Amino acid sequence: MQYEVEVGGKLRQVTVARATGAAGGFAVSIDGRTLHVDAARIDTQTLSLLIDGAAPRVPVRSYEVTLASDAAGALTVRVGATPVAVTLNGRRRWGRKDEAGGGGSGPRRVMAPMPGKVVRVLARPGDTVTARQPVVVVEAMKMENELRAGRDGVVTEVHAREGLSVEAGALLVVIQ
Amino acid sequence: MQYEVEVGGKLRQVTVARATGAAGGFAVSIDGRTLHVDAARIDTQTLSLLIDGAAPRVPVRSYEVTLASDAAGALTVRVGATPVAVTLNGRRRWGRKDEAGGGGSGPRRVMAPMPGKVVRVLARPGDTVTARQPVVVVEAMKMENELRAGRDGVVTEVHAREGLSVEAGALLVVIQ
Amino acid sequence: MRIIRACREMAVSTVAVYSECDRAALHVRLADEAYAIGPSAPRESYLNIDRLIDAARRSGADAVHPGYGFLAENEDFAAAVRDAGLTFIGPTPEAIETMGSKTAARTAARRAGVPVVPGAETALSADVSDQEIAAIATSIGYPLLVKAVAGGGGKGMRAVADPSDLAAAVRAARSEAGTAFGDASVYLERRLTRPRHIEVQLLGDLHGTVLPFVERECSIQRRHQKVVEESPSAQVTPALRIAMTAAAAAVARSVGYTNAGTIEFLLDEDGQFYFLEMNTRLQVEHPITEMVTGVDLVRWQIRIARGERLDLDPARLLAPVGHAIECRIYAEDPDNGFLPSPGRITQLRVPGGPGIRDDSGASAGLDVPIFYDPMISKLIAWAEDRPLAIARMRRALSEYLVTGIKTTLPFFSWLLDQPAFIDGRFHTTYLDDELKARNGRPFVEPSAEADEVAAIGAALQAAMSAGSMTSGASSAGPLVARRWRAQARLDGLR
Amino acid sequence: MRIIRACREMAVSTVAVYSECDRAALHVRLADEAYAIGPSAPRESYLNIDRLIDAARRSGADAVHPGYGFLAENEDFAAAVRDAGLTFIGPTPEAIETMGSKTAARTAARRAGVPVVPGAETALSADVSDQEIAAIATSIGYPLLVKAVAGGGGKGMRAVADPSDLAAAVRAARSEAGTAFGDASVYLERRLTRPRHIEVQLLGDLHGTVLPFVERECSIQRRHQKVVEESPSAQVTPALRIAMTAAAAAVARSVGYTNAGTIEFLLDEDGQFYFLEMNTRLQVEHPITEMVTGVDLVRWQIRIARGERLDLDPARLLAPVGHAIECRIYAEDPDNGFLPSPGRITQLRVPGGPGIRDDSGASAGLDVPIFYDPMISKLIAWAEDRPLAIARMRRALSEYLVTGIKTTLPFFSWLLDQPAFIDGRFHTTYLDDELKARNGRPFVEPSAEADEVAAIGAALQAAMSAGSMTSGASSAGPLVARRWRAQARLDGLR
Repeated sequence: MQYEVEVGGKLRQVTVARATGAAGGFAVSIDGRTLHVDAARIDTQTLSLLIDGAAPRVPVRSYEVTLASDAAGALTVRVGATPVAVTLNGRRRWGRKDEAGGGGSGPRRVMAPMPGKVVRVLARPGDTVTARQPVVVVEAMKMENELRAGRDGVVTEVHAREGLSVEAGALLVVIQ
Repeated sequence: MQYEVEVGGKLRQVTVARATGAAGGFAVSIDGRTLHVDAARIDTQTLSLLIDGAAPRVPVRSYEVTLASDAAGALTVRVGATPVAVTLNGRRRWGRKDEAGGGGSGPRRVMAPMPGKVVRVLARPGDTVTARQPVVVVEAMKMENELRAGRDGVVTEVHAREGLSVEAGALLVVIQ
Repeated sequence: MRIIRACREMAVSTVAVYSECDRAALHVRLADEAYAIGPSAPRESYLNIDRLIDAARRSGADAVHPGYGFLAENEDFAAAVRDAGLTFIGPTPEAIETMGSKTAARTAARRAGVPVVPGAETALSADVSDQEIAAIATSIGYPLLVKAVAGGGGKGMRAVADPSDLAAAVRAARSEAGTAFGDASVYLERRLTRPRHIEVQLLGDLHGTVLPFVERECSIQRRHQKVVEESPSAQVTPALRIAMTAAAAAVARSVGYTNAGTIEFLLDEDGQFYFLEMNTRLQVEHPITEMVTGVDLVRWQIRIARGERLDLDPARLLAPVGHAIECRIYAEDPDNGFLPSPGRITQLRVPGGPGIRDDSGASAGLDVPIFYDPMISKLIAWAEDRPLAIARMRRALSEYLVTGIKTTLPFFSWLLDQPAFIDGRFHTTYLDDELKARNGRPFVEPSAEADEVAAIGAALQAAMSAGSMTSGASSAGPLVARRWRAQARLDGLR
Repeated sequence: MRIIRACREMAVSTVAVYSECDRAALHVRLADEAYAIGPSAPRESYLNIDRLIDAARRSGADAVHPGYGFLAENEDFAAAVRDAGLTFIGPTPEAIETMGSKTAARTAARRAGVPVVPGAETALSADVSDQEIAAIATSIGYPLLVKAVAGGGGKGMRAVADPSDLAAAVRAARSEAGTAFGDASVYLERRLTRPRHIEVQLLGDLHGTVLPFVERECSIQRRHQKVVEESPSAQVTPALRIAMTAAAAAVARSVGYTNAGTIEFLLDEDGQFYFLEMNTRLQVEHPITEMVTGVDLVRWQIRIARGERLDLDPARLLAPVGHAIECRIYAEDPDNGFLPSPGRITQLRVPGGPGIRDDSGASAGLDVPIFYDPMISKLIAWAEDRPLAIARMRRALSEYLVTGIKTTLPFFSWLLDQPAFIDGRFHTTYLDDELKARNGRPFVEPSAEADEVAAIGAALQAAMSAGSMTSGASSAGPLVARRWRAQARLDGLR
């Protein structure tokens, strides 16, 4: 099977084929290079990977990877302790483009991460914003929390109003 | 819903009805006595129960119960740290009688708990055996392990042969 | 949890109270009895004295441990417990009242001959005019802090460098203090430059004995909230330790303090220390003191409340064995301005092995509530010295696995690699300055290797799950999640 | 795991080897590199020296840590590692060879002036006749033990009370020793009545320094296998401690011993101690020594192998701080003759909090292999004294949750309540005698309360799951299991 995996802003082509022989053996080619990977399922979210450079003197590296998708459907792959954001657009169109970011550099939607009250709206439709620029301030747990733009772009929708009480996951701002 | 629960050799009648109001609230009657139980699901196997004697000065006891069925289908309910063997024969015939022991006092089948080699067979068809009496000796991990009868009864089948290599779960002896 | 564990070890049976959203919390599941005390909002449950007392009465409890937060420092609650004929496992209402008021506490400290941060001794009630306040401010000198008289934890606090900002800062502090503590009065205090936050743990019994413990270093703070604590402090010399602990004990004795409490000091760059405030309760960071002294503080809280005598060797409490560090792991997204990240913990693997202690209230399948301080774990590492303790904490952080929510674990991995932290060169604003300088730069910047492995892992997970798809699977959620569900049927419950 | 953790803390990268059935074990998942070395059967993997050396060469490793079992005490392996130009993290092949042979070790001990258990100094190779053996036996006196010269852990050992049983016992011991260690030779030893097993941990550097540690009490054994260890021993007086540790160090020095090792003694009822044997490796029970001395033994193994000098304060190693207890948690069914209970761990909740250390190799979703020692965790409790350590261990056991397999947790809960254990009145056969007397009586006898709650829980689980049944669910396994699967789709992966 072939997959398009977006990671670190780059789009990688990954092909996976079961290797003959060992139960968990796969021939994995990524951007042209082919590796032998032994994959053991630890649980529904966790795989243990042994990646063999398949060259003399190249060690067999061991990695534990854990995959989790958050409420918004964004995918995080933990490599050991390091979380890596990933979008998977395989033949069968993995993930939901509009939420998972598609070919862009970050999520288009700014959503309330927790229930709270909108205390300030810092962006108006048509504004040009840059990634990590604060666009809405929501108060929760007596702390004011700045919600930042997930990407560079232009604000197309603003659903937040000052004083508005919002639920977790409520759509506040859309950036194109 | 009504269930017949066999525990500690006794058969208990348990009726469960959703209580109006609180989300996790149930009216549970066991052998005639009715209790108010607040049940919160912790995960697929674990429930947190708050059992209210529903009488003045009777405390609300908190228990964490974990349910697990082993390979043979026998059910174990952990009440806190205490494992309790349980058979559940509800309206829809929970569990498989022949394996779970039905109305008897223990499993009828003596099975190999792990792969190994039969080194001694201590019971012949027709023998009368008492619960916990050794019936087969299996060697595994260089240790000899005695397999005991799960209940009083008469040996009806003996599938174990000395020197025989057996897989985990292999049926060795049946006691009626 | 910490308290239930101590009780179990003493064969004392435990009663928990819970609000709606804490129904599934570990303290409820592992207590012997549990009582609902109302909705999730603190004001209607954990801050509702009547409901708490009712629950205690209903259960026929003998004593009440107030925990770390909520009413732990509320004299009315302590009094209500006492009036209900129960034992309050903590100081007397009188002691809580005196030391709970920052201004009264400062007075007590000065009377005990302990230096306090220069500032106004009188609370500025709502009716004091801006002019009067400005005059007081000038007499103290800038930069200064506007602080709420009640409560703590940085709420109702504002820093003022320029006189023109004073009036606004006071207004802001008053309103914040009003909502947070129901008491809008504030006071002014000189702001020391680059001070360290050093605190001294105390135990006092009912027979007049007060014993201080080796200090805790709590200068690593974000927005005035402690995130990392250590004991001992790399900055405190034996001589300074003797001086600070003696001063702390003197203040506590002067108010007849009993049970567990902590005196907080600011230590300036010249090694001069000033009384800051007292916490009249057990603190979140108490485990590091337990690790380096071997004393079980919660056990002693209970023994003291029973009237037992403190028979600990005072010298031992001031001679730390090795070094301990605590990281407060929060359900926050460090790469998104430390926003709370509530949700359900799908997986939890807690580190173990030598020198590691995890005081966790979380468990897999648990929903992290959004109503309270979203701390999911206190991770403590002990080792023979500070460098080894840091190395051990790094190792433990690398083993810690939490999925389903974002946590501050990556932030701690970053912090423990900072030269300033490793060298012990920091002060109470070090972290805020650093974070500002980073301007939201992510704490984890995956290596090219990690990126490649992640891509391979994602593709393999998809490929391996594909086989086990069934038409019956729910159609909610993105496809990849559905595949894991399908897989769950096969693996999840074997 | 223990070793990987130490390496991580020292920033040493790690290479694991694994046999087929260990593919998913934690040590493989958390190492930096991992190499398959063959099928599950030890003889074809973990006992195959060539494959191990190949893996080490392939990885370009500098050093090899042999772990606790398998080839850890095999001089040929140590030599092969050395010949391959790698560092063996352990003693020299020569020391392993000398102390690995029980008879040679006894000779070494006697030369060092340390009393040994009365017995025959010569190994009885297969060709010695029954008559000769009977003669030797009479000279030693009954009751006696037939012991394999190689290996240990109770394998190839038989007790003989009556001369008429001798020949059979020797045959049995020889065949067992043959299969277990590939060396059928045995020897005879007097069997002391009700002795205690007391052992002394040692570290020796490459510069001639050998340091002994406070003793470990390992008398709680089942079929000659240690199940509970403590340090210090309730039975050992300071004077006896000095004598035993000095004797242990003398034996080690006499054979130029380096790195970590343990000298085992038998302590008879009159307080007389006898050299039993030496373990030329790190032992499973080493953590309790670490807990009461604060020394990281694995770290020192690596430092010693690097040629560093032991710069520890000898006095500190003999002055334990508090008391530590270790329980070896096995995947065995204590209520069914401690039969191995392999299978998949579906849930794992490890205890935490003050004084608790869990050195676990298990994790949820892991299959416990049936080929090796089925130990899933070493649970260690530390506290200020023995009664508190016992109370803390009880608390930890009550928090420990393992589902999917049977474990010895209920057995430990029972043991820690036995008056004989609490009073420290036990010896090496205490446990076997107790178990015999119980004749299979279950360790947990649920109270009427537990029975009732279990019934309610089972009914509620069924009732709550019923709602979420779907026609699409798999038809394998009993219905109740299917319902949980259905539930998994709803809860499992949120």
